[in-house]
Amino acid sequence: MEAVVFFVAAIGALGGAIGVIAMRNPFYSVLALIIHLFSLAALFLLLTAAFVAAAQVVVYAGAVMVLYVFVVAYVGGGGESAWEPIPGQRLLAPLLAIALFVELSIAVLGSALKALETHGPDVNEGFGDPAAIGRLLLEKFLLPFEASSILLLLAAVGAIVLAARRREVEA
Amino acid sequence: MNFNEPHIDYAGISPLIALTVGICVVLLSAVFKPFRRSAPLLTLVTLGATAGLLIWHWDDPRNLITGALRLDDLAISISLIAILVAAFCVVLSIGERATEEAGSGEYHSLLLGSVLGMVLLSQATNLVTFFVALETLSIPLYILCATNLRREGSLESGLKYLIVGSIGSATLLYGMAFLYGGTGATGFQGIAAGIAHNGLDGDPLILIGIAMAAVGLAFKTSIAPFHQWTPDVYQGAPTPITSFMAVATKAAAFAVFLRFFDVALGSQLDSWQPALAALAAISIVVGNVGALGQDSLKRIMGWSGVAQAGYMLGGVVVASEAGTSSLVFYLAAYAFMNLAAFAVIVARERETVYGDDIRAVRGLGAERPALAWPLTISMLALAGLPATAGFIGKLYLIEALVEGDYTWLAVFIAIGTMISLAYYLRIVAAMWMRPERETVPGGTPAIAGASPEADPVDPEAGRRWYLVGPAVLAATATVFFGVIPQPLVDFASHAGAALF
Amino acid sequence: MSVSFWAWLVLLFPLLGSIGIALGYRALPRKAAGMIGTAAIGLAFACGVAALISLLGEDPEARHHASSLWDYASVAGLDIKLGIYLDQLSLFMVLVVTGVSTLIHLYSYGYMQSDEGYHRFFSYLNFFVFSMLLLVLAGNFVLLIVGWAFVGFASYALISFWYRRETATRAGMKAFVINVVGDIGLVLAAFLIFRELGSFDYGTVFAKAPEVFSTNQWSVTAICLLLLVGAFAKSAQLPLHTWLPDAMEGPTPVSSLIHAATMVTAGVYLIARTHILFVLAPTAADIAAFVGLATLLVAATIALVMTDLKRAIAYSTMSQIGYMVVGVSIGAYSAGMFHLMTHAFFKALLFMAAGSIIAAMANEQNIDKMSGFGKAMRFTSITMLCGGLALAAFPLTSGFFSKDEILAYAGARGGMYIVFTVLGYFGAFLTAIYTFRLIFRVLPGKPCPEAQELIDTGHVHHAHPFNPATGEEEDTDVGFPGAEHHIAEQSAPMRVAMAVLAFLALVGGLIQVPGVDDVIANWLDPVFADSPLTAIHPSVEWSWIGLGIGAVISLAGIWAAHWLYIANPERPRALEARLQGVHDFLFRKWYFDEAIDFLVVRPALAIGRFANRVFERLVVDGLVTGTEETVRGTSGVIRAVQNGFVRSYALLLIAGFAGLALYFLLSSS
Amino acid sequence: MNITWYIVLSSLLFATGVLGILLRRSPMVILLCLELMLNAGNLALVAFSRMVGNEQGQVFAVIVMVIAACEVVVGLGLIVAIFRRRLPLNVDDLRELRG
Amino acid sequence: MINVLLWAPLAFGLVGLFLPRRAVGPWAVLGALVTLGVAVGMTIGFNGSDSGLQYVESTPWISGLGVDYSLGLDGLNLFLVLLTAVLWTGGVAFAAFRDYERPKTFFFLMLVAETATLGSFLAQDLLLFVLFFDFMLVPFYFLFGAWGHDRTAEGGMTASGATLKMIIYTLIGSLLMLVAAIATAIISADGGHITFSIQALQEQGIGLGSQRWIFWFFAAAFLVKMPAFLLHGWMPDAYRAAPLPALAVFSGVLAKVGAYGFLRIVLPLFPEATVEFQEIILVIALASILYGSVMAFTQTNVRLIAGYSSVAQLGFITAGIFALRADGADGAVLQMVNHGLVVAPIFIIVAILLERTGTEDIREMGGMALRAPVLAALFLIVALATLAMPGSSNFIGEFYILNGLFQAKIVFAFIAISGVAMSAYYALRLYQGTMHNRLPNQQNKGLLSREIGWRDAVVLVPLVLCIVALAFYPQLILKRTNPSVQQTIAKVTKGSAPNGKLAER
Repeated sequence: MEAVVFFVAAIGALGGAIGVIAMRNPFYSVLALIIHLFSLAALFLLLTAAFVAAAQVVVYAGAVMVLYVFVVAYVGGGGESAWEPIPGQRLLAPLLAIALFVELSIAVLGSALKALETHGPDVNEGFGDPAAIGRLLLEKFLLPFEASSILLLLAAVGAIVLAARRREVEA
Repeated sequence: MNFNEPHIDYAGISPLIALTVGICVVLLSAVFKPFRRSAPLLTLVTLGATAGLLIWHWDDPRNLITGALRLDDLAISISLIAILVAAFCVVLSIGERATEEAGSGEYHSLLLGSVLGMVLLSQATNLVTFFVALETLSIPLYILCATNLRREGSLESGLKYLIVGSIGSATLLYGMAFLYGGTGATGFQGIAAGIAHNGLDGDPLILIGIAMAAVGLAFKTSIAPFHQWTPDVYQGAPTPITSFMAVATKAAAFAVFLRFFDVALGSQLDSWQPALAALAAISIVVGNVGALGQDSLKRIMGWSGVAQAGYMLGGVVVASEAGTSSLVFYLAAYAFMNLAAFAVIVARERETVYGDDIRAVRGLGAERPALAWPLTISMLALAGLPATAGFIGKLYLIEALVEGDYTWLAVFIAIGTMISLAYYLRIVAAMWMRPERETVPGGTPAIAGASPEADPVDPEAGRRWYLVGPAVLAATATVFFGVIPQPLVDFASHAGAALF
Repeated sequence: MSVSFWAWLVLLFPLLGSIGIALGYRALPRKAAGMIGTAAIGLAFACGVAALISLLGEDPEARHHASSLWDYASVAGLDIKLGIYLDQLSLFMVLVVTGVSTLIHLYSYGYMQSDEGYHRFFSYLNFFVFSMLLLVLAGNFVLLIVGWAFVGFASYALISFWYRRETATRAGMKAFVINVVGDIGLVLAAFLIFRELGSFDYGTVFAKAPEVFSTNQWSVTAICLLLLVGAFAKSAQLPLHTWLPDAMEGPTPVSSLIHAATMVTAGVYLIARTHILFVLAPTAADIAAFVGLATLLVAATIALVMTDLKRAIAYSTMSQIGYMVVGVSIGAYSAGMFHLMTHAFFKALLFMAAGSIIAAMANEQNIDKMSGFGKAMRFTSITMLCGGLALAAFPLTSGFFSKDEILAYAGARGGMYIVFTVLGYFGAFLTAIYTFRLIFRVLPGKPCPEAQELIDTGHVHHAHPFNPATGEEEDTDVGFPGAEHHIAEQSAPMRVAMAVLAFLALVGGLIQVPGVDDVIANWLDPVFADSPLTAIHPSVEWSWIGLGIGAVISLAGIWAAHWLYIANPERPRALEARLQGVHDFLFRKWYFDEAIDFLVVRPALAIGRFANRVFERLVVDGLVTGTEETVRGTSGVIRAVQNGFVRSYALLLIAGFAGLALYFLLSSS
Repeated sequence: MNITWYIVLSSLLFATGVLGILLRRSPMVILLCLELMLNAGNLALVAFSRMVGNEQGQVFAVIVMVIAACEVVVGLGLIVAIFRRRLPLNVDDLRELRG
Repeated sequence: MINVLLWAPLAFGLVGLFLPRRAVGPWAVLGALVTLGVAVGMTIGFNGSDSGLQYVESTPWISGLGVDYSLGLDGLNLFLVLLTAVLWTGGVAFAAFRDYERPKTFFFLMLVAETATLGSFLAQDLLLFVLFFDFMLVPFYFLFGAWGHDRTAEGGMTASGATLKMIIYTLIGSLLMLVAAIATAIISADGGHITFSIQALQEQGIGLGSQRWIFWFFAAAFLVKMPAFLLHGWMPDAYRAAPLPALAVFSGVLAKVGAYGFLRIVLPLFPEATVEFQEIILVIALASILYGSVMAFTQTNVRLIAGYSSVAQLGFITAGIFALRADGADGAVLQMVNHGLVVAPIFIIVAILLERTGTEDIREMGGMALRAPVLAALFLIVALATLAMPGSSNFIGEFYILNGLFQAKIVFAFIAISGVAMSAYYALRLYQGTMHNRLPNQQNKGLLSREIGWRDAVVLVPLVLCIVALAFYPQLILKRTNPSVQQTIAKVTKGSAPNGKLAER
């Protein structure tokens, strides 16, 4: 049962990812990404990470993607020409991607870490539920948590700086 | 559901608080008309306060907030360097087009944000903090690079930096994931313990993690072959920002580089030492050779930055107290040398139609000695000639390398320095000597300098106190610490002692 | 007053004279300069005499004194003091040098009267005398080398005295460089001596040598050969003689003083001075002797055909020095020195006469253009005749006794040394011929225009000055040899000088007549006492037989010259025509210049050109440009990679990542 | 299911993201690909956190989401700015800086 | 005292920056004179029989790195310091009588250069030496580049190009030397407290294995500086570019620093390696002698004749040092001084001739002596000294060198001495070509020939007097030099055995 879910979700995630890079039109890419995100959420659930999954759906597939859609709609997602100006890019890129994948896999498979072969230890109830995460966020990871909030603020400021209508600067 | 609140040492995090408050205040100053002009001042105040609070903690290391941070002399020294550079950047930004474009308040709050990231990064002892801090450092910079929105180059550099940078951080994140997986811990100490505990010495999982972490950090410190963004971004970004990036980013990144690799991954020394050494050698060669024959001063600084990063990486490679101290010393020296140079570049950029093209400094020796001398000193210092902090820095580094049995890398530094003379002295020659080849008489504007979006020329820029002042100040410091290096040496050795 | 005190004074006066004249070149009037110069030398001579007197007061065996002023350069075991060594030999040289020099200064006082470079001339001339005296008085090999080089420089300076004359400067350069070669020989010899004996000091060296060296040991032979290089270069012996004829570019008094009387005999002095070493290295001695012999004959043959008056005399000088070298090498030390002295007299005289004539000829030196000066210039021709007779060893003249003594000694020593006697006499025959060839060509006969003018008007012909060698106009700013110069007839000082020398040339030989008196031999013998060769003595009878033969030969030679150049003057032309090849060979001086040019000069220049054009460009600059190119190349590549495409930056980044990861995987256990 | 599966999957996603960045020219798509890479990271984190049995990884993942959001915001802001400057929305055409 | 000597020029230079243009020249001369005075004073107070250091000054400078600020005088550097002071006085004075553009900077740099040079001679701390050694280049870089002559017309390089070439070339060695110096200190400290004091390092010594490469790193620096054969590529261009007063001091003194480095550092610190590589260095020296001489008599540019002759001279000096005998080394030191004393006047004379003839090509000169007998006389003395005329101090120098070589390696001596003959030729050629013969074009014969004015005389005459004085009494130098030299040589010949703990690193 679990295996089935995993593979379905995995295929979804992968398919979504491939969709993202394969679609000519950015708009479709965004949609593909949304699929991808939902599948990931499923995987998270399988990994007993309820909160993360939820966040994934709400924050990502919800808010962020909407932002994407708006921007794409604003700037108009014209497809790009098939012509590749950089010699060898077409050839090297896949090779490198594959190489990367292989290397990472080797690292994982070649690792002496027994736990990798397991499903992970049995965890008590409420592993990864909002309460647990919340506690961690407020205890151990208080600082990163606060910091990321400041980061959000800065990002917002940045977005305004970049995208806001220019008030004509004197001088 | 018991919640035990973590103990928070407010004294310890006071610098962070100061910065955060500063960010908000500066941001608000943009909102209230009367304070609009006061943003730079407020920023300087904030930086001053932070520096003060940091110095207050000089020499009493402590762990903060459940091991998220460690405030020790390494962190403090690096943070101070970053803050110093930021302060210079603020001064140089006076009258800079970008500030107007972005709005003074926003511009400066972003700058402070980046500084906050750096301060955090230099203290981070936990993967999460590490990552967050790194992003807090980078994201404002992405924006700041693009703030000269009129100029295509600025936007281009912003986007390039963002894309390549994000790849870097994604890689770093992935590496962190692996390390976490291998050790089940996010704290640096915990990782070290985990490696030992799970008997993962030289395990591929860990090593690949290290590799990815190295890539991420090498990118931030613009080590070849992860350097390619550097020249472009340096050239495209508003010059004050470039000066800030050039030094502060390197400093913070190197700080965490040291901490992460020595504390968390110290046990894997044998596997990462040669790799980093190789990277150092590559960037020394690439950086110096790449800088040859460039015409844009900022580009030259970018390429030379790559090479200098290579030198500094040597300090990480040897993974010794001497190495750390030498690295910190070099960073400090590097800050002064660079600031002197960039101050002059800013001045000439605003003063001439040539922008940052080398033609902008031609005949400077006769025309503006007050600018020519700082630039000259800075160039000689970067080239590691004696009686400048640059020489002592190299001396310190080489000594550390030889002690660490990396003499061959020291020789590399020597050779690199030799190549570097070719372009550093080219600038000097442009200032003091008859042109090498007859130039097309002025007017033909430089690529970067005066495309239609060119900033208006300010013929007085070469006399403005806020440009000449910093230049002279930095140059003086360069010479001073070249002749009386002892104070800086003590400063650096404190930092070195923090880790070992 | 001690002996060495006088000796130091001997050195001092010429030096002072030289410096004084040089510094006062603006202040001093001409006459004053000339007088100071002459006086300085005269005083030196006086001091020499004084030294002689005080030396006579001592026991003959103890007549040698070493004295030093200060450590010149003596550290690390090299004992180089500023020291002199005075004994009979050096004093003898001192007297000859100062004596002749005084007269020649007197002559120059008149001769150079109208020369622009008058002060310079006397300053140089004094300096030369100083150097020569330093050479003969030096107390160690280093100082000897110093004097040796100084005379070389003085001769250079005086040869190229008229420095606007390409020919003169070139000749000077030639002389100097060849002399430097000689110096190097000496220097190396000194090193070797130091290596073997651990000292440069005469006393130590000569004392130690017999103990340290066994006869014909390679090292001592090497030393002697190296010394000979120096000696030959200085004394114009084969093959280092080519500079001497060219040296005639200098003013005639110079030729007379340096290139006849004094400097060129330094080699002879050196061999005599170091005779102990040569005794230990007979091979080297014989080599020296044979070279001397060869020079003697070669030079004589060349002198037969020279048409340039001074050059002819110069070759005769070489030939005569050949006799001396033979003498001192085979062991006839005193005889050699004796000949040195007499030769100084008559050869200086001959040059003076020649100079007087050349002055009258407005610097024309070709004897083909001269004739009839017998009538025109009585005094000159008489003195010239005296000199000629002495040179041709006319019975009872000075040359007659001195030369024959050498040959007699050779005969007495016997063995292969007979060769020297035989060929020596042959040389004497040639000598007589070429000497009187000159005299018969110049003095008798129908006066040439210049001579005629002199007879008619008593007034010297004024030609517009030109350099006979290159034909280019002379530059009279720096002084110029010719019409303006005085001729003996018209200048009292010159007459005095020449008269004295003429007298000495005629009767100078009488102080050493076999069986009658032996002044020089007695005087010098203590110096050479340590040489076994001094034991050999030609018996008085043999000596007189030798003298007889000599007389006959010289008369025969003179007669032959008369038969050729007076009786039937067209005969020489015919001979030339008949023996074209031989004549050319001789006239081209046995092609020595050409040979040296081909063997040494051209290769050196070729190497230089190669180094300049090829090596410097290709290798030295190549080193630079090569590296530069590689660096620039790399830079090109790197900048090409930096192509502005963010995606290719990403590509490189990922590639780097992959590479790094690969490395780590490989390094993983 | 073994954790290995998840990790391999995540690395596959990572590689895919890389590939996308290397091949696509539209800045928006490139941003999406960056998201892919970060998500791959997240997946790995969550998987590992399951493996080691503590939630630190999950927290990390959450924070990464925040950061990713920030990057997106800034990225999109840049895109808008570029669009405003009437510059082509094609990273290959933004190559004034090079050499 | 010794500090005054070292810093006086710099101090004067700095003050000079704030003086009116007109006054700065004389002020600089005053500065040089003061320095000279101090130097003379110290020479007088110097105890000639003592082989050790005198006037020692030593305080920690960068204690963190074990670098001390330590100076000292001994037989090796005493007269080189004096030479420096003398030549700088001459060079500065000569320049002061002419007007250079931007005089303040010019004289400032000149004086900075003097301090740097003095520093490299006085330094008794390895690192301090390296520091000054590198720093010497900086002022000359500006002097040559900014006040130099472009030779593009003659197919040469621009001033800045030439000087860049020079500085890169010479810094190759210097930077390697920096590494080597640090390595020396660390290896010999062997984990203990790091010190760069040359004295201390001598006692500690290092293993042969390390000595081998360190030797070559130092040798590279010194040989380039001299410059030695094959490493002289920078010399022709730099010499043609340089302004003559600067060039006079440059080739008079800086070249010697290289040779001096061998004596001060290489021999005592790396004795085994020195012995091991003796032949190789000697071969290089011979090559320099022969090549330099050959080049010298084919050049037509007077600067280059002098330049290549220095190559040959430095060859002699190196050979003398690497004879590894006291007499050779004594001669070398003496010869360093002598050569400095002759080459500087040559360049000054060249400058004077340049003003009269407007050319540096020997083929276009001639007949100078006519109206300028004094100039001719001075030049003659200098020329004779250059060719090591016996009786000159140069002869004694070469005599000692060659004797040392002869006793040590007879074959080398025989080859080397051929250089003497060649030197006779090129030196005289230089003299005759400028002073004698006629001017190439008859009409203006002698017109260009002008006597030197008192300005040049006051510069030139004292220098020539120094030459003459030394000619009479070279012992003056030899006596004071010998003890220290003996000591240095003893270190090599006995070979301070590396204490076993310092095995290869």
